[in-house]
This record gives sequence, C-alpha cells and structure tokens, in this order.
Amino acid sequence: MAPTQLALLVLLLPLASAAIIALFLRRQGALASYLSVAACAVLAGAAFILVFSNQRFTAAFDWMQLGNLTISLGFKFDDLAALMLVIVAIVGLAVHVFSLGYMHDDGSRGRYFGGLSIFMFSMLGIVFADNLFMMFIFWELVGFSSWLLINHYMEKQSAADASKKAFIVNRVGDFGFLLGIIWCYSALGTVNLSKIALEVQGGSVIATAIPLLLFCGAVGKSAQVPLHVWLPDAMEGPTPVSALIHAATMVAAGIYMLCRIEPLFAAAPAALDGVMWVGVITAVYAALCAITQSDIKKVLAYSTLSQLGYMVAAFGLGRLSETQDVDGGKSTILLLAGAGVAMFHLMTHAFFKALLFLGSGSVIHGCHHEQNIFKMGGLAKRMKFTFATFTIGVLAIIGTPLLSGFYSKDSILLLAFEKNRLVFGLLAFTAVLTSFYMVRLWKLVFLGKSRGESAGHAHESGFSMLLPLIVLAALAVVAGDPRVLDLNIFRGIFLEVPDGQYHEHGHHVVFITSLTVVLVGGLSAFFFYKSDDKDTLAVKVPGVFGGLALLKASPDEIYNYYVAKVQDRFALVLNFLDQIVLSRAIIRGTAGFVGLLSLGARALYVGSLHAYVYWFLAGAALVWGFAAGIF
Amino acid sequence: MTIGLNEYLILSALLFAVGFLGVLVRKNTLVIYMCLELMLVASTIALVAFSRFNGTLDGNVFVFFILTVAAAEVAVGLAIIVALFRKRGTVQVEELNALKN
Amino acid sequence: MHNVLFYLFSALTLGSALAVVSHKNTVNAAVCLLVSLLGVAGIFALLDALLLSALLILVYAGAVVALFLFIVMLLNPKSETQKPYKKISIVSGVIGAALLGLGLCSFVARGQFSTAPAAAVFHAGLKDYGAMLFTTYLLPVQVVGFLLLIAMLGVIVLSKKFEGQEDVK
Amino acid sequence: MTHLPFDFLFLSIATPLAVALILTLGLPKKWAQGLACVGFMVPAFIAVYLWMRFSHVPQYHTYAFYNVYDTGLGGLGIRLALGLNGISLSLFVLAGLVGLAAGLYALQSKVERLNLYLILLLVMQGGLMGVFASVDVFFFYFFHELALIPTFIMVGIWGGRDRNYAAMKMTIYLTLGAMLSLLGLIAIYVKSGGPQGGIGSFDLIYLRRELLENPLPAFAQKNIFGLLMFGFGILVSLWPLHTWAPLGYGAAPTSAAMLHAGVLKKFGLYGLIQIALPLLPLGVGSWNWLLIPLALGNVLVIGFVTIAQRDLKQMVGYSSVMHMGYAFLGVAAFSIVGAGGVVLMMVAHGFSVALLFLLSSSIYERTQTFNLGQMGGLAQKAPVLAAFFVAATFASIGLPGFANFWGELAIFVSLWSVSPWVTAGAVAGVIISAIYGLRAAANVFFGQPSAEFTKVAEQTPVVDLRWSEKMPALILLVALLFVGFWPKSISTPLNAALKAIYPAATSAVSTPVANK
Amino acid sequence: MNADLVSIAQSNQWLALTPELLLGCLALLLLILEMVLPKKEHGAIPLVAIAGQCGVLVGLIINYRAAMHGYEIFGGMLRQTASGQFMRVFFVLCSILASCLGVIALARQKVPKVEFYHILLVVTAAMMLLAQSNHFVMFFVALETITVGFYVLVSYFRTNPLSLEAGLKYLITGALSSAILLFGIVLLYGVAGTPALPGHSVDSMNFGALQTFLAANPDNFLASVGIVLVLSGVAFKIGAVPFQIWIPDVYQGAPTPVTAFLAVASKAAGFAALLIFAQVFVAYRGVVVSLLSTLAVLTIILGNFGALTQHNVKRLMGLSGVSHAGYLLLGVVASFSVPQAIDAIYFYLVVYLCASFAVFGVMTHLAGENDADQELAHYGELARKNPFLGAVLAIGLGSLAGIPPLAGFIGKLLIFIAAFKAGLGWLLAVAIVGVVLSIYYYFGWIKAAYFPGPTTASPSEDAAEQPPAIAINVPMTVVLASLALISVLLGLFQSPLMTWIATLHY
Repeated sequence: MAPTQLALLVLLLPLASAAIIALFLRRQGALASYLSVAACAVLAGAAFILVFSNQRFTAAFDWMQLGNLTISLGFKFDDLAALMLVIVAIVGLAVHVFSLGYMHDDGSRGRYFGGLSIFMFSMLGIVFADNLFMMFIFWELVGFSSWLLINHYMEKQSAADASKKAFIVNRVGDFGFLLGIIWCYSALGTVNLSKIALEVQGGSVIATAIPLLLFCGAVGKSAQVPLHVWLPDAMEGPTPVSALIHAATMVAAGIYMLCRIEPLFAAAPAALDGVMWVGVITAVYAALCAITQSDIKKVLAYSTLSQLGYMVAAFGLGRLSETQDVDGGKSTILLLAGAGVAMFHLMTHAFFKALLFLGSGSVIHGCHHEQNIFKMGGLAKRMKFTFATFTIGVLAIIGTPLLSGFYSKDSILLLAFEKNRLVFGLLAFTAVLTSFYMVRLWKLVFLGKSRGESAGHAHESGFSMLLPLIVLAALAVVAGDPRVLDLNIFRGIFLEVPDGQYHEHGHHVVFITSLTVVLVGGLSAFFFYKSDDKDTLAVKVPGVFGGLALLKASPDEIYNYYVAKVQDRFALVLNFLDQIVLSRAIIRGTAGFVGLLSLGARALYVGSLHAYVYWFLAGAALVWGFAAGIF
Repeated sequence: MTIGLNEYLILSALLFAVGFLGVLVRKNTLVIYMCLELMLVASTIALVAFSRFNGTLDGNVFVFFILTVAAAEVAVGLAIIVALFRKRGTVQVEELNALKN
Repeated sequence: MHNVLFYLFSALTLGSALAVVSHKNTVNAAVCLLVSLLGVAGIFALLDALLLSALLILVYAGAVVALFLFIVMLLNPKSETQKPYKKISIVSGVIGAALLGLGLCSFVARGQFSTAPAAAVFHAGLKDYGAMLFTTYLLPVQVVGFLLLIAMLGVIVLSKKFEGQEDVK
Repeated sequence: MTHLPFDFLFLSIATPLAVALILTLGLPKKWAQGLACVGFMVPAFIAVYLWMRFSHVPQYHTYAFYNVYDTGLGGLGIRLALGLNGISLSLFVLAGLVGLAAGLYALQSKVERLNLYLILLLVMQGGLMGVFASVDVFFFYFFHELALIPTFIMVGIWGGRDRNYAAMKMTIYLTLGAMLSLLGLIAIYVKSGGPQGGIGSFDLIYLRRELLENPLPAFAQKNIFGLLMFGFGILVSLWPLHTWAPLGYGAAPTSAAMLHAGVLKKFGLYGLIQIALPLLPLGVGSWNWLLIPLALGNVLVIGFVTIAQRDLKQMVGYSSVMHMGYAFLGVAAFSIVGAGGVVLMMVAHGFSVALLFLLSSSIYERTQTFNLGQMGGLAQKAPVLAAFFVAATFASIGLPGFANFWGELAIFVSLWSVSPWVTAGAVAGVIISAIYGLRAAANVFFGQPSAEFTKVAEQTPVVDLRWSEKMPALILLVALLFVGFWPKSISTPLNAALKAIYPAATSAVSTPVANK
Repeated sequence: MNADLVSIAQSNQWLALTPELLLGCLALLLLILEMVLPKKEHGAIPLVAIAGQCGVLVGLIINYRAAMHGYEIFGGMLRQTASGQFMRVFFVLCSILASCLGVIALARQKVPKVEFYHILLVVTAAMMLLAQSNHFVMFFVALETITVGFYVLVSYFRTNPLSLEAGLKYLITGALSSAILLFGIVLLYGVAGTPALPGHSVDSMNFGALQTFLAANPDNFLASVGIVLVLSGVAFKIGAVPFQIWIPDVYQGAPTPVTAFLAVASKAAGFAALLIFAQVFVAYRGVVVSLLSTLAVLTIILGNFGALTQHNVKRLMGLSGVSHAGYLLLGVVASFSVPQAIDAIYFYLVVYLCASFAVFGVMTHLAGENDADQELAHYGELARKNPFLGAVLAIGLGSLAGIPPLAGFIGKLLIFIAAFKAGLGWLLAVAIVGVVLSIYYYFGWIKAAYFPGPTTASPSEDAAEQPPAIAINVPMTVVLASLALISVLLGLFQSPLMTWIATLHY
C-alpha cells in the first residue's frame, strides 16, 4: 500500500467506525465498542507501519475552490507528524482498550465509542494537516468530539454545562486562530505549512500579530491562562476521555500546532515572548491551584494545565543558538530549539499523564465512582497493579531521574536557564509544586486507611483496564530515554534536544536543581499531609489554603460573572431594544400612526352633503390654481 | 359703454357663484336642487353669449340639450327626494347622513 | 337700451337668485327661482336667442318650477320653524362662493377677449335649429330621447306604489 | 436547447402546481396525500438529476437546460426563460430537497384542513423551483411572489400565537421589500433599453451582455443598487428591517417556516448575487458604508438578541436573521470568494434552518412548549431526536463537516480585503452562535427534566423520532453532510459561473472598496 | 337643404352604431315583454336581457375589425377608433356581468325588476357612445344619460333609505360636477370659437377642431381654465381626489350590482374620456400633466389610507377603487411621454373588471336583506361555508392587490414600467407605498374569510358543526369561476389580451 493510501486509511478508519456506529450500532453497545477498538487497533498498526518504515511524504488535493481561494485536503507527514501520530495512536489505543472495561456497564456505550472514534478521526486530521485551514477544520472537530464526550453523562446538569463551557471557551480561542489564519492567508497568499516556511525563509515580513493570533487557538485548545477555565470542568466526562482528550492528545494539539508554525514565530520573535509568559504563568498558576483540589481528577486536570504551561513556555523560549568560529568563518549552530523540547515534553507527558488518568480511572472505577481523595486511602493494598503503575506515573511526572519526565523537564529547565533566569526560577518553583501536589495525591489515595465506604470496598480492575496501565507505565519509564531521541525516525524534531550530553555550562546547575525540587516538593508533601478526611493544609494553615482556593476560584467567578452579569444582561438589553423599542415602539408605533392617518382619512367622509360640496369647492380651487399656473 | 362678451360672462360667473352659494349654505335639499339648476342655467348664459359673439349656432343648439337634460335630472332628482321624504320624513341635509365614515 | 335691459335683467336674475338662496320659505324660494329664470330668459333675448328664451320659460318656468312647487307643497316641510342655514355655514359659504366667482371672473381680467361689440349678428330661425338638430345633432337627439325615457322610468320606479309593499309612515 | 428529452425545469415547476390544482378538486384523503407526495418528490428528483447532469450538457451563456417560452409579454422583453447556471444550480437543488422534506413533514403532521395545507405548500414549492430556474428577472420575481403568498396564508390559518399580527406584519414587510426590489428590477430593465429608450429586456443573459458593453452611469448604479439592497434587504431580514422574521417564523406552521426560512428567504441574496452585483458593479462600493454596519448589526446585535431568547422557535428565527448578516457581508465583499461564500452559506443555511424548524416542531410535539425553561432532559427519552437536533445545531454554528462551515469560511476570507476589523466582527459572531446554539441544545435535551416537562411526559409518553419525521430530517442532514464533506459538488460549478459573470469583481479584491 | 347639411346627413352611418342600437332596442323590447308577457313569465326577462347582451358582445367581437378607424361619423359627433371599439366590448361585458349580479340581488328585494335592465342597457349604450364621442355635445349628452341612469340605479332599492340617501348624494354631487364640467365645456367652446384667435373654428365643440385650436394657442388662460374644469368633471367620474368624496357613501348605499357597475364601467368610461381628452388637450400637457400627477398622488394616498381601516366592504371597495383610479391616472400621466402606457391602462382596466366583478359577485351572494350593510365581519369562515366563493374572493382580491401570479400584478407592473420610463419617480414611490398599504386591507379581507376567528375555541367542535352553507346557482358559478380563471390566466399568459390590445395601435 502506498504511504498516502495508508495515511488515508489511518485517517478514515475511525470515521468509518463512527459512521457505522451512529447509523447501525446505537443500541448494540458491545458491538460498537468492539468495532471502535478494532478500528483503533488497525489504525495504530497502520500508523506504526507508516512511522517506523520511515516514510515521509506530502500529498494534497483540492477540497474546495472559489476564485483565488483554494482549500486543500492534504497530508504533511514529516517527523513531527510521525511523532504525534505515534503518541495519538498509542494513547488512543490504550484508552480504547481501557474503556472496554471502564465503560462496560454504561447504557450508552455506543455513543461513547462513536465519540471516541470521531475524536480519533479529528485528532489524526490535525496531525496530518498540511495547511492551516485544514488544521482549523479538524481543530473544530476535536472541539466537537470533546463536547460530545464531556457531555456523555448528559443527564447531569454539570456535565451539560461543562461541555458547553469547553466548546464556547475554545471558540473564543478559535476566533483568534481563524483571524490569524485569514491574515496569514492574505499576507502570504498561502496557508500551506511547507509554503509558509519557504515564504518566511524567503524573507517575507510577518506581522507579529499573525503568530500571536494563531497562538490564541493554542491558548484555547491547550487551556492556557486566561482560557483555562474549561479544562477542570471538562473532568465531568468519563475518565478515559479525560485521559485521552484532556490530558494526552487534544490539549496537546495546541503545542503541536505551535510547532507546526514555528517558522512564523521565528520570523516574528517578539511574539515568542508573549507565548513564553503565557506558558509560565499557566504553569505556576495551575500548579498552585492543584494543591487545594480534593477531586482526584481535578488535581490531575490542574497538573495537566501546569504541564501544558511548561510546554508552551518551552516553545516560547525559542531557539538557542551559538555562533562559533569554524574554520575562520562564522556559523550559527542551533543548540536547543524550544519546539523540539516542547514536543519532547509533550510526548513524555502524554504517556505519564494518560497513565495517571487511566490509573485514576481505575481507582474511580474500583471505588464505585468516588472521586474525592479524602474519602479514599489505603488503596495500595486493594489495587496493587493500579498502585504500582500509578506510582510510576507520579514518579515520572515529578521528574524522578531515569524516568521519562525527568529528561524532558530537564531539557526545558536547561533551555530556560540559558535563555531567561527568571523563567528558570519560576519553572523550577513549578516543579517543586508539581512534586508537592502529586505526592499529596498519591499519599492520600493509596496510603493510610480507607476513609470512605466505597474505598473500603474497592476492588482491582479487570484485565482490559490493567493492560493499558502496564503498557503506559512502561512507556512512562522509557519514553524519555536518550535513545529515543536518537531514533532516526524522529530526527527532524528531536535533533536539537540535548540527549543526555548536557551542554557544558548550566548542566550542573540544572541537574542539581532538578533533583532538589523533586526532593523538596515530594518529601514535604509526604510528611506534611496526614491520611485524614480533611485537607491538612486547610486545617493547619487556613490562610494559605484560602488564598490558593481563591486563586483557583477567581477565574471561574469572573467567568460566571461575565456570563450572568455581563453577557446575558447585555443580551437582555439588546433584546429589549429589539423587541420592545424597535418592534413595539417604532414599528408598531409607525403602524399605529398609519392607522391613525387612516382613521383620519376615513373621518373625511362625514356623510354630510355640505361637507362634500366644500370638497368640490376645494377641488375647483385646486384645478383653477393649476390653470392659473399657481402650482 | 357697450355691453360686451365680458359682461355676459361675468353675469354667468356670478350666477354660477350664487348658485354654488346656495348649494353650500342651504339645508333644504329641495332648495339645494334649485340652486343646482341655477348653476346649470348660469352656464347656458355663457354658452349663449359665446354663441352670439362667435357667430356660431352650435352653442344655442347645445342649450336645447342642456335644458332637456336638466329637466330630466330634475324629474329624477325630485323623485328621489320624494321617495326619501316618504322613508325618512325629512329633506334636511343634516339629517340625511346615515352613510358615513 | 340694450345696456339698460342688460343691467335690468342681470339685476333681476342675480337678485332673485340671491333670494332663492336666502329665503326661508321654500315656496317663496321656488317663486324667486321662477323670477330669476325669467331674467335669464331676458338675457337670452338680448343675445338674439329668442327661441331659447321662449324655451327656457316654457321648460323651466312651465315645467321645472311648477314641478318644484308641486313637490314643495306635497312635502310641506316645516320651513318656518327651522332656520334654513347655519350662521357659520353662511360665512364659509359666502367666502367659498366669492372665491369661486372671482376665480371664474378672473378670465375677464386675464382673458384675451376684446370688449368689442358682437361680431356678425345672425338671426337664426326655427328652421336653422331644426336643420342642425336633425342633421349634425341627430344622434344626440336620439340619445336624449332615451335619456328622457330612462328618466321617466326612473321616476316611475322610484315613486309608483307597487303591490305587496307599502311605505313607512 | 435542453438536449434532454423534455424540459425538466418546466416540469419541476409545473408538477407541484398541477398537483395543487388537482387537489383543489377534493380527492379522497389517501389519494390526495399520495398525489401530494408525488408533487413534492418530482421536483426533488429532477433537481438531483439535473445536478448530476449539469456538467455533461452544453451550456448557453453559462446556462444549462436553457429553454424559452413566450407568455405574451415578449414584446416587452419578458419571456419565461428557464435554465440553470452554477449559481442557481445549488439553490435549485436546495429548493427541491427542502421542499421534499417540508412536504413529507407536512404529510405526517396532524394539521387541520390538511388538503388546503398541502395545496398551499405545493404552490410554494412550484414557485420556489421557478425562482431559481428562471433566467428572466421578471419571472424570478414573479415566482417569488407566487411562493410568498401561500406563506402569509399559512401563517394566518395554521400559525401559532400572534398569528394574526404575525401574518399581517410579515405580509406588509415582505410586500414592501418585494415592491422596492421590483422597482429596482424595473429600473434595470428600463435602463437596459439604452439611452434612446429601447424596449429593454428582463432576460439576464441579455442584461449581462448589454450592461457589460454599456455600463450604467455610476449614479444610476448607485441608486438602483440602493433600491435592490433595501428591497432585498427587507426580504432577507437585514438589520434593523428584520423584525418580521422572528415573529413570523415564531408563528408560522413548520413546513411553511421550513420552506420560507430555508429557501424562499434566499431569494433576496440570490438576487443580489445573480443580478445586482454583476449588473451594477459600482453599486455595492457606494453602499458599503451602510451595508457593512447593518450586516454587522445582524451578526452582533441580533446575535446577542438570540442569546436572550427563551422560546425555541423564536431563537431559531433570530439565529436565522443573524446568519443572514454573514451573507450580507459576503455580498459587501464583492468578490468571487465572497459571492461564492454567500451561495454556499445560503445552501447550507437553507438545509440547517429547515432542519431546525422541523426538529423544533417535533420537540414541541413532545414537550407541548417552546419555552426553553420548561424543558430539559429530553435526550434520555428521545436520543435520536437529540442527535438530530445536536447535529443541526452544530451545523448552524458552523462546525466543519457541515456545509455551513464552508460558507462562513469563504465569507470571512473574502472580508479581509474589505477590512480586518469587519472580519474580526464577523468572526466574533462564531462565538455568539456557539453560545446560543449550545445553550438551546443543553436546555432542551440535557440535564434533568424540568417539573413542567415531567408532568407532560406523564400524561403522554414521550416517543422518539418516528420514521415519518426521521425521513425528512435525514434528507436535510445528509445534504448538509454531503456538502460539508464534498464542497466541490457545489463550488466547482459555482466557481465557473462566478468567474464568467463577475469580470469586475476580480479587480475589486485587490483594491479594497470600503473604509474611504 | 344645403350641400353641407346633406353631406353631414350622409355621414349618419347607423350601421356603425349597430351595437348601441341593438342595446337600445333590447331595452325597449324588455319593456314590451313586460307588458305582453303574463306575470309569472317575467322571470325570463332578465335572461332575455343577458342573452341579448351576449349576442351583442359576440357580434361586436366578430365584427371587431369592421370599424373604420379614425373615421368621423354623424357629422363629427363620433369618431371610430380602435380604443373606442375596445371600450365598447368592455362596457358590454360589464353590463352582462352587472345583469348577472342583478338577477341575484334583485331577487332579494321587493322592487320592480325589468326597469333595472332597461336602464342598465341604455346606460351601457351611452357609455359606448361616450367612448367614441368626438364632440362636446355628444359627450355631454352621453355623459348625462349615464349619470341620470345611475341616479336611478343607485337609488333603485327604494325600500332601503340608505339606497335613497346614496341616490340623493350622487344626485347632488353629480349635478354639481355636471355644472362644473358644463362650464368648462362652455369656456372651451367660447374660446375656441373666438374669431380673433388663430386656429379658431366654427365647429369649436368638435374635438379635432379644438385640438387644432389649442395647438395654435398654447397658453390661453381661458382655455386652460376650461380644460381643468372639464378634467374636474371627468375626475368626478373616475373618482379622483378631491372629487372622490361621494364614492364611499354612494357605493355603500347603492345596490351591489350597481356598485359594481359604478366601480368598473363608470370608472372605465371616465378613463376612456380622459384618454380622449389627453389627446385633445395635448398642447396643454404642462397643465394637464401637473394637474393629473397631483390628482394621482392624492388619489393613491387618500384612497389607500381611507380603505386601510374600513370595515364595510362596499365602502372598502369604493375607497380601494379610488386608489386604483390613482394607479390608472399614473398610467395616463405616463402616456403623455410613453405611448406604451395606454396599453397598460387598457390591460389594467380588463384586469380590474375581472377582479372587481369577481369580488362583487361574492359580495352579492353574501349580502343580506339590507344591501348596504356588508361588514368584514360577515366574511368570517367564508372559506368553510362556501370554499368556492372563498376562492373566488381570494383570487379577486389578490388580483386587485396586485399579487403575482394574478393578473392584477401584471397590470400594475405594466403601469409601473410605463411610469418608470416616463421618469415619474415620485409618483412611482407614492404608488409603491399605496400598493403596500393596499396589501393590508385586501389581505385583511382575505384573512377575515379564511383565517379561523379568535373565538374558535377548540378545533374538534368546529369540525362537528359545519357553518351554514351559502347557496350559489350553477350559472353564477360558471360566471364567477371564469372571472377568477381569467384573473389567474391573464397573470400567466397575457398573449391573447396583449395581442388584442396591440391592435389598438393602428
């Protein structure tokens, strides 16, 4: 099979699966789930063939043409796309398999697996997209599938609200994204990713606003401050969905997109600073918020936010290059590229965060859908496999050396250290917080005694749920290994990521910092938190806890205030103007006025002959006036 | 000063105006009708005067027709008034305004 | 002589016309109308239209006014008890009629007539009228015949008592 | 000249009208319904068939299936000329399919005096087919009115609350709009006779050739375009001349609302694209200062007004008004991309709004209310209905994969050359429509059922979408998805036609006309 | 006597007046029949009248091209023209339809029957002569015959005081307008015969001579006063503001068939006269056009506004008829610069005839004891009581409103096109506003007939008790159906009428 056809197969397989499920298998939940998983498995296999046979290609055909606007449907399958494809395929397959067990008793399994398939289709579309229009199209589609899946428990008002919020907030980001695309299109005459790169290298001047507007899309999709409000709420969806969409893949699509348009940023470096600071703020802010959360998924959600901030910040740090004298001439050597580092972290994060979410899913499933960590505890004994894999995940995310998270986080810190010390400090602080809240979570869930009814009766999950956990745990261990970076197939993206051979200066500082933050954060949490059904921080230092809770709540408050007090009231005012002032007062008023005129006109016919004779007199005067030339 | 066409025309116009005045002010339908006859006659004065001063006979012949028509009109008109009087018991204009608006 | 007669007849015509307009009593008004018509007949005579003058007296004085008087007597409206007109309507009516009169007279001021005396004086006899009526104006005469017929029928329809229906009062 | 065995276009117009005529004789109910079904199906099948044949038949001045009939006004340059070009083709198909869906939905609905209902609907259908099949401007207008009259009557007889007032208001507004545009069309016609006052013609082919060779003076173009803009604007509910639309649609019976909002309303935009823009290339430029703010008013002001609606049908009505703002912006952009976007938008909006009206009515049947506050949780009882409604909602808020997206995208792209700020305003509408669309869907279907709905559901058990409702809905949904996935099905002929008749537009793109 | 008169006598070509003569004879025949036939056979007399008129109509159409166009007959009293020929057919058609309505309406009243048809026939013949008249005497006599006939017809239902009151009002205003018209004629006669002026004529009441004279004296004040006074008299006939004031009262009081005849035939007669005068007064087009334009604007506005909130349908028809006169005036104004406008006017008249008689036909069937009391409210549920009448009403009103695909739309369109070509922008704007307003009341009427009333409580009860049906006999069904059908067909296929009208050009 030609690679293009294979790619097409990969792309269309889940769509076909979704279509079949929607049309025929709505009521056959089991069949639907098998179909969906099978489709995912086949596509994963095909994806692996594509990636590891090292075939890279571009292909496109016109999708729509109007005048000078051509929108094409195309593949740009380079190393970056290959990496993303692998991530999506692995995590996707894992989640599909996990869902078999997790969603086994759900009444609307058909809809769920259909949604998963649509999501896979949309996500793969983003991965393959060779131009921004196409990317935008699938961008919207992942938004839709995210809406669909968050809304899975649709009888819950909170789920309905959360899905709505997620879609709308994403649309706000897409507003900028689309404007950026259109601007880019009119400025460069193309939105093809390869051609953009060529144009930029050809010296086209790029307005700073273009990459910034495009970044808006990433802000929405990757839930950066201030558009992060939707992600914690999105945890209303089934946990596997959170793992797949709201942790590993879709939210990472923002980062992927940034890496895709990296040439534009390179041409407008001023934009990068903005990106970086948004990332840093998100990283720190989300980490602070995570500390006060009591819902296991919310903790992970804020952790995801924080890690996404890390990636965005890494991207925003940009390229690090050094000018060296080589044989008398000067040449610039690219030492570190923010994009590569960000993608590196994206990959490792995808694995361990998916692992953590699936692990939490296993926990929730075992605890009969109890999500409050203060009602858990002591699960290590009851859920051994889950405990083990979850622990690996925690270790990976806090950056324990030799695990994947360590390498990727390290390279980000290194880049930050070289480029901007303040950012370095903030990111390091974030790392402290990360290990703090992750260990807190870990301890409260798994250690100590069972504090709740459901936790007491917790049971280990079935094989279909454990298998993905194990696979992902393995990946969380090895994915960051320097040898992965050296793989030829991902050279295009990982070339500038330091593979263990740290650059001379900064190496030690960064290494030590990494170790320190892990230990400081992890140990302090471990000893600080008691296995109790109340938050120790809230009990001991209520001031700090309150502050952090406020920090967490205020954007939501602002959002709610905006919706209820600004947007809806504005809508009501305009509605008043439209229906009362315009429709009633002006239009009906005019109609009434015309009616009055009509009554007046009718009243002319008074019925008295004398009056009529006066009309004739007036008529005579009128015609005489015309004859005399007065009129 | 000789009496010329103008004087006859003025007479005709004045008679026309007086007839019109009657139509305007009188409340009795019968009198209104008389005044209308006056107006017709006023026109015939002008007609005859023109005929005389222009030296064509057609105007005079026209008067024949006008008189005949007027007579017919009067007959029909009076019949209507009588019928109305029989129904309503009045010939006053202001009481004959059941049709209005 | 001509002048004097003209003014005499004019005064007679206009004066009795005004009396028609202003007289309370309908019977008197009808009589005034008769007088006015006599004045007009005089004017016709002055204009050498003796035949018309006679016809006017015959048709109008003989038939129309008689008919009016007859109807007036028949209806016997209580004209004595009621005012013939409202004051306000007099004012507006006079203004209106005056305007109309002025407007119609305006052509005297702006007209291109010479005030020269009559052009070729002719003396048309009965024969001339007859010739015209039965050649050129034959068709209108026929039509007028029909006009009189339908007028007659109309009067019958409107006034005759038909069996099976009686009038109110 | 059709190269087909007989004139399909004429057939597509005549069949529904003939069926309507037969129905007036008062057939037995079964027969009448079957016959009406045929009356709705024939145009739809013809439309699809002609769409498939379109690229295979020779064209006469960009028109395929061209045929001319003289009705007696030939001496005045008015002939019934039928044909389809790339612009009208897609709308013709739209009319056929939406007509079929509306007809099928009407057949299953339990309205009183069904016979009269079907007759009026068939007349409407015949008129609609005629509007888009006419090459002659006069008949284009004529058929529009033919289709419009049944709307008024249907609103008046079968309307919901306020039907009397709504019918009256709609009638007055639309008549005013129609008269203004008629005046504009007459102006073009008279002017096309040349300065010597020749006969002139309403034939579009003649008009295009004539006015390309001898363009009208700028001031004439400006005045005529103004007439057409406001005339058509009223018909398409340009802000602030829109107040008839939500009221009318709120009151209209479902099938009438589907046909009017879905198809008939497009008449005005179609007129602007097919007639006003190519024939009066200088016109739009001199009116953009007004047209663009008003169209933005449609998008933004009405967008917010839509958010405030608490009545499902009103909301759909307002959203339809809002989306027309995009279309006007596309007209203001005056380019092939813009005009093409408008056509795509019309087709897509036609399908989606018809679908929304259909589903709203089905929802009403189950909840006995349009009040969004008194619904909720319907998805548990009627998941298929929910799925359809969600699909329709996402289509109308421009989700890729549905046809609407292409129209909006093309319009946004075309707007950039007018002004980036205008583009930003228009794109902001995308957020607004997401807000109200999702809100409505959530209010109706998700969360817990409201107390009122629970009560209603106890009395009459809620059933899911029946097949008789599903069929028309499926027709519309499939059409939306088809165009959404294969936009070329419309855009290729559209592009060819626009290129042929928009010679002036291509230059206007490079030189933005607004903001002077 | 002398050669002149002999030649004039020879021009009395009675053969050319066959239709009018036949109508006159028919009228007399009716009276004779009334005398000779036994009482119980009297019912056949109206049928004789209708059949006779149909015969005349057929004969007219067969011999349509036999008329000698442009030829003056009866010593210049009449002038045979294509448009005169057209109007003859038109009037006979009106008369037939009015007779048909008369059969229905008279059956309800205790009034003599035969005289009605007699007068109707004479009036029709007079109208036919009016449309061909070429001389003021002929014109005046024909006009007065029409008017006197209408005095009688309007007050024909003498048992109803409203009918009599309408007759009186028509009488007074009609006589007044006759006086004004007559004064105008006198002035024109006088000024055109003044020997001192260029182009004066001995036969100065002849239209041709008058036209020559006016062309030679383009700004004679006296002539222009005469012209406007004559036009006022015509304006009274067509019901143009400010001489429309009698219309609603008289229309309401008159028997419905008479109202129909008044609304269509009398108005058409006025327009026929106006078109003749437009030719005669063409030298004074400045005065005439500005006067008629003003009248058109006022007429359209006042007619439509008056009708807007009217609830008595007869008054409504009257006032809306006023507005139609306005549109037609627009065409007349346009005809001064665009000859095509004349075609439009004739087309419009035919359309107006069909639509109006369709509506009046329905009204006749719905009228109760009191013919003047016909309210919109009586039309509730008409579409259910009698779907046929409902449909005819809807088509008639739709055509009057100018809604496609009905013929009225084409009529308005043709007028508007002509007006546009003539550059009458403001008039056109007013006309557009008028049309929109008119939609309101016409649609309101349809609404009353079709839409369920606000009181209908539940649909099930409605279905149970069918409202009482309204009877209609077969011949009337055919007549009304063909009127409606023509209203529809003329909207779709104009060729028959358009080719016919096109013959008016030579």
